[in-house]
Amino acid sequence: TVRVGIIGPFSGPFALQGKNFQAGIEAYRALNGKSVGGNEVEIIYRDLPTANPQQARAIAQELVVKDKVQYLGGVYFTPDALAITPILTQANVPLVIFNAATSAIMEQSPLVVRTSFTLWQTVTPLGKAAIERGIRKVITVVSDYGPGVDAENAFKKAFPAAGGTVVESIRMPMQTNDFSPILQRVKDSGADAVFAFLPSGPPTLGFVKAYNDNGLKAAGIKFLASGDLTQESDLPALGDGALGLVTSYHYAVSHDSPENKIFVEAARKAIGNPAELSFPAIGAYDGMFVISKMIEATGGKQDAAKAVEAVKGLAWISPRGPVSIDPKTRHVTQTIYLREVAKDASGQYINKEIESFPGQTDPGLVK
Amino acid sequence: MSETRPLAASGRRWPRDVIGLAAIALAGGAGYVLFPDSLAFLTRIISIALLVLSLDLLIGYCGIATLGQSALYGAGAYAAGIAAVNGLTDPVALIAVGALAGGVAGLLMGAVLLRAHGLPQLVLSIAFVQLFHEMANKAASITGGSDGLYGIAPGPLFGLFAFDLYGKTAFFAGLGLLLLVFAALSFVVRSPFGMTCRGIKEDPLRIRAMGIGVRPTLIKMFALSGAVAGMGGALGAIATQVVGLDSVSFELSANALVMLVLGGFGSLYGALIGTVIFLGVEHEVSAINPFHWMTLVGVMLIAVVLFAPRGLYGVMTDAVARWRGRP
Amino acid sequence: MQTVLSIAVDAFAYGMVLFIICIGLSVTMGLMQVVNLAHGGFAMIGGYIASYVARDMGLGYAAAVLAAIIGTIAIAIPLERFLYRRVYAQPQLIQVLMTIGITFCIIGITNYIFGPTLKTIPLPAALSGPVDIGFRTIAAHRLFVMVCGLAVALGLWLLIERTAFGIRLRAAVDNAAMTSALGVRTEFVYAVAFALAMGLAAFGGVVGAEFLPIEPYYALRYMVTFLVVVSVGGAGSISGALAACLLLGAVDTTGRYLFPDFGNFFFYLAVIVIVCAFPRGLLGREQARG
Amino acid sequence: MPAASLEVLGLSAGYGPTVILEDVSFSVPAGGRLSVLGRNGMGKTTLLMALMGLTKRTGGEIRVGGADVTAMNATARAIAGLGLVPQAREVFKSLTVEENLFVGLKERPRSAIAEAYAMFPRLAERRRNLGWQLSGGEQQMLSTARTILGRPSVLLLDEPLEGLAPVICDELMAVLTRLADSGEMTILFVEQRLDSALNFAERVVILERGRIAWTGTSDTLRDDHTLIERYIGVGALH
Amino acid sequence: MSALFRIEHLSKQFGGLKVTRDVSLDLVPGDRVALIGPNGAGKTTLVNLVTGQLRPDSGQVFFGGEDVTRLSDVARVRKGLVRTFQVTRLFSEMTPDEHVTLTILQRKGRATRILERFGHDPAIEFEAADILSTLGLTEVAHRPVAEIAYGQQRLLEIAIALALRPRVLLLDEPAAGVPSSETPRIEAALARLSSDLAVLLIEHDMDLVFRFARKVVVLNGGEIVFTGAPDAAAADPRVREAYLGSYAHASRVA
Ligand SMILES: Nc1ncnc2c1ncn2[C@@H]1O[C@H](COP(=O)(O)OP(=O)(O)OP(=O)(O)O)[C@@H](O)[C@H]1O
Ligand SMILES: Nc1ncnc2c1ncn2[C@@H]1O[C@H](COP(=O)(O)OP(=O)(O)OP(=O)(O)O)[C@@H](O)[C@H]1O
Ligand SMILES: [Mg+2]
Ligand SMILES: [Mg+2]
Repeated sequence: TVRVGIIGPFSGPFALQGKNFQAGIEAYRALNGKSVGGNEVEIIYRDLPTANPQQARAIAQELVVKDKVQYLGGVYFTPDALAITPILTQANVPLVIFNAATSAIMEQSPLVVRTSFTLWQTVTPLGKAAIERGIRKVITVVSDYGPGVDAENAFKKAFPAAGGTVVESIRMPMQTNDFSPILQRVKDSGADAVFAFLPSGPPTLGFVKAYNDNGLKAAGIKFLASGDLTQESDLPALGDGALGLVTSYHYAVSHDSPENKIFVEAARKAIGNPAELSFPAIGAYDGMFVISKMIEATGGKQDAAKAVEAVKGLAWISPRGPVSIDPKTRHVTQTIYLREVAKDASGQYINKEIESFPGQTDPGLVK
Repeated sequence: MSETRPLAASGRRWPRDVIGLAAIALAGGAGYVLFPDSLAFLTRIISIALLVLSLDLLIGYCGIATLGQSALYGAGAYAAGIAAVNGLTDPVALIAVGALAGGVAGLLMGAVLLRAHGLPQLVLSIAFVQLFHEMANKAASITGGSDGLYGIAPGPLFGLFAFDLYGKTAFFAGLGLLLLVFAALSFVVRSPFGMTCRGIKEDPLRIRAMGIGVRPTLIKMFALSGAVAGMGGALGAIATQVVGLDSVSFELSANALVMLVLGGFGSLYGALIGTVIFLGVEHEVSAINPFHWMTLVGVMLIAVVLFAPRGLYGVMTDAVARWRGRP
Repeated sequence: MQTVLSIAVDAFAYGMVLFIICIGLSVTMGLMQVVNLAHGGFAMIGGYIASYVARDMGLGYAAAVLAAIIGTIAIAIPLERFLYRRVYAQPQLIQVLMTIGITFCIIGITNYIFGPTLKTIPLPAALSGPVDIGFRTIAAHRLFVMVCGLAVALGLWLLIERTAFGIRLRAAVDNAAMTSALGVRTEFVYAVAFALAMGLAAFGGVVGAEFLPIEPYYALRYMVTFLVVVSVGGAGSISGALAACLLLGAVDTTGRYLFPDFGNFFFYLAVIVIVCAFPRGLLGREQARG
Repeated sequence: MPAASLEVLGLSAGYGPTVILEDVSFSVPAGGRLSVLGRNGMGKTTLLMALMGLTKRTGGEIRVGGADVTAMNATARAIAGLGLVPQAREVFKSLTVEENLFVGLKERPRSAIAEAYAMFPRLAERRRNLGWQLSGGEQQMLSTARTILGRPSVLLLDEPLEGLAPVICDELMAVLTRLADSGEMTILFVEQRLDSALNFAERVVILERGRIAWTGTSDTLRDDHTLIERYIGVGALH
Repeated sequence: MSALFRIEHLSKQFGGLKVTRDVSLDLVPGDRVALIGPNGAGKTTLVNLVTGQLRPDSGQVFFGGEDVTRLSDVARVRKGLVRTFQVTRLFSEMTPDEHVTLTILQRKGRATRILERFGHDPAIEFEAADILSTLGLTEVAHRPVAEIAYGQQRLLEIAIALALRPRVLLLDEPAAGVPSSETPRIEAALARLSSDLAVLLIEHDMDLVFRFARKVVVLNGGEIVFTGAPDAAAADPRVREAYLGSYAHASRVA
């Protein structure tokens, strides 16, 4: 048997995302079987509720030394990934990242592969798309932490490059409960649109509410964001207030393709409550695919370098669309979609894809 | 909390101290033998234990309400981390840097916290740690912000033992540090200074009427506590090679408090026991059921309050006393 | 001028939300001297009940609020009887330990039963949507919260300061043994006060759900905010809590409007300045003499 | 409530594992006055606390007006007619004088508070002040008045004269004598000042290391100097 | 002899209540003064003002010729201005021996040393034992204060004050709660105090007052209404009416 250690937030404030990791993995195993090339694959889940590099290090070390895993996967937060990378070479174990989205992680170890996205990657196409929609002046509002800063920087590079101006940039503290003053300021700034990034979860609700309540929507100020803000599991709570929000992202649960139908059905079964399915599941699903390919290539033997080598350049049709592993950066190259929140035929809120930007690599690494 | 035994029972205490230290060393050794594959975890316990000990100095010995102790831990961690990134690689020097930074942060925190008592003081401590957190987040160019400070590569300990995957070096370095600190603190809490602090805890006005200045004494304790916490943080930074914002967070402070109360405050052993039990249980239970372990930890905390209100160390001493009392 | 007015309105609204969510904690922590860190947990339970009643059962908002209050109290009473009662006289740190334990359990159980997604409480038409108040628009719901906050503040103040129950409660907190020796049924007084506090928690959780959305981690996520606000107000003082909420709400809102990048710096600096200036909390009273 | 008799049979009590009081028995008839004497630390306070239900009883029986109150907690005993003025005063520090008195009222109407002010006019002047602000003697007055307001049928007083000015002592003793004589209260009086204790009560109980060492009339004790020297100390009486 | 200690025009009010009104007083070495007055007259407040627990609204306090009005309470204690508390303030978990030892350490400037063992200095041990035996506390010297009777705690308050070797000693009802049979112990302890020490005693136990004091100061409503010899105080009709009442001993003295 080959053991795979999965580290993710299975409890605590990000339990939903961890649950999606699990759903993605279980969906993969339900559809493709629990063994690869005659090697049974065993998954060991370990909980890491919040960003905590010390704990991440301890868990990773234990998985490697005690549980003898040949592969590490998962990891929701960047610092946790950074705490794990230093041990990979000596442990002879590859790390397949299902989420942690800072570009720089890939540079820390040659044994890291990533199947999720970076904010540079998802946000960059939004610059051009905004111009195409007649938007000239934008104010950016992001949560003040790593991913937020990445999103801001990506937009500030892409939008002017396409011919627009960023009139103002606001970074708001992570623990902001009342967004009314911030959106009032956005309104006062005179921009045509606001570009926003908030981590998925409870605060997005208040933000979108304040967007409506402070009359920005009525005043015709457009709302652009990275797809984190409208993850599918938050949409029912956001309700009608979210209709018409424009986001760019690598995956929508409603993506229309036969591969995705199969995936969504399996993943929904795995997660239990269909409303909880969201983007981390796809990173996990494709991550499992990559790990399977690695196991296949090494015949179940522990050889991290060979395993990583085997997936460089690997291309396949994922439920999110065509993807490949960039041989140079080991980060996933994929299509980024422009979406708008809408209601589908059955009255469910979805991210409706309206435009696609294929073959996006991570611009964050070629800065 | 009151133990009916006089505090500094006169007579010679050092045999007890030696036994205590030996017990800790033995427990450390047992940890090494029994869980050779979890050394990184054991090192984390030691690092946090230093934080909890430092918290005990303030809460258990001086009655200072604080939920901001991780500001001191984080100061040590970041100072050591930044020094390491900038080329200081000797682990012993890094620990010293951590202690120094923690001590300075402790002085600062003391200056702020001693302006109030009780609940308002608790709030000051929260505000203090939150400000530290914000600063670490804002100063991303030197601290790495929310992505964490990485690229810490400590050199070999004493130039001989390199830090490795198995975490052996880090573990033994940590254990040695813990023993040193523990020995020093056992001495300190029974010095006149320690006695004065206990007096302050109970009635500062009385201490003043005895002619002893309360503020200077407490500030001293803050610096000491900061140094201990800072060493814990530095140890964590060296062992993990990454420093995250979590090391200056309210959550870490609150967890440390829970561990301390769990073990029993006002006793150095209580601090250690609380840390080991809490982290150990959390680690084991969350490995068994990564999805719903929180409820079990919650139940454990409630059970401790109901059945061992003086903390686990209190239960142990009671049991020993009863056993001794039996003819 | 417009800006100032606009900020003032936001500040007042946010202050009232803080007040309505925290006031129950001010009762337990300030008056009963129980550091009830599980306060958020009870507010959250109220939110879940309301969400269930309003969304899944389709009953009205008023029914949801009522059900939330009654349901939360029903859950709280056995907890008071078997858990809280044991720690009333214990040191505060022991109370911290137990109530954190309770919080963990509440989080774990709700996560298990309801799952980790956000739950909403649909508002009636009269409360949803923006209202134009001349110089800007504001959510109707915010106006509702302001009114609720003022009503609760007044009612509670009268109860605590002016009624026999209030006096007996304060006496019991001051010195339980002596109070019972004077013939007051302290256990009963405590139970009623606790139920009251939990009812307020539930009410705050429901009414404030538009700001602090209901999800399992609610119980811990806002703990710091609650603790800070209540303590800045001063132990057990209703008017102190109100003042603290309004003041901190104003600082927070102004900071976020004018210097959003440094919003939290202002908030916590203000907390430090206020506490240093009023070491017993805004309206806390001196408690000892030489 | 009119005065009730108090009977104590073989009472033992203590703190935690330590037993302080052992096998204490005595009785006071309704409207009677009994002084409890004894050196420091002999268990007088412990006795009163045990009667009130505030220290752990380890054995024995307590009857008030013939009814067994042994199984009751402090609240129930207070309702059954016991009232204690504790040695440490125990005023509610965060309540005003008036609120302190209110708590002692039991079910009586609020207007009854005036009785307390009549007893100690000083309290009326301080009615809006908080408990902690009061001077030592004022706290003593408040504590005594608060308990008396509840009209206990058996009043337990633990050194109520401590810290009071001599004039006030006189007045308080007069009030207490009147209450007992009019049959309103049975009074158990613990006092360090031998002359006050003897002048007040007709009978005396002396405690020695938690046991009753002597009991008899005040007059007997007053005249028996060897007894006084043995149990209370030299120079106790002038 | 020049005044060791002098209060000039001290005033203090709480809210609208004037608790101390223009009080002036001085003490010379060897003075034995009793401060008496009805409950709430402002005696304890005066002590608090003098020792620095409270700040006066106006007026000054001089000690050894130096104006100490702005000094902190701690600094005043170190200069030798020492008080006891009307309500005992002790550390319930510590033993009497530890209380006294700590106090002596402070006097020697060693109370906050980290690199020293507590209670390992024979000289200090000896001195502590001596003070405790003076007050009859030897038997309970090694029991936590929580377990000793209230009267003994009162005595320990005095023991602590003595361990500070005061130059001016302010005793706030030291005998309250101490049985009359034990007051001789307090008197004996006071009698042993060196004669260049000034003592101000607040007491409601008139026997003790009249045996101890060589001068009586009567405070009423925050004002000094009488200063003079004990006999004269006992005979003064105003003092009798406002304070002494039917006090039997007074008539005997008078
Ligand atoms: N909380 C306690 N724990 C243990 N022992 C105690 C406690 N309180 C009192 N004692 C002990 O009980 C004994 C009796 O104390 P008590 O207070 O009843 O004496 P007392 O006669 O009232 O003395 P006093 O005249 O000083 O008031 C003393 O020896 C004392 O040490
Ligand atoms: N902080 C305060 N606020 C309001 N009033 C106060 C305060 N402190 C003292 N008082 C009042 O001042 C008066 C004097 O108090 P003080 O304690 O000095 O009296 P005292 O002479 O020591 O009386 P006793 O003999 O009863 O101890 C009292 O009436 C008291 O209520
Ligand atoms: Mg007594
Ligand atoms: Mg006084």
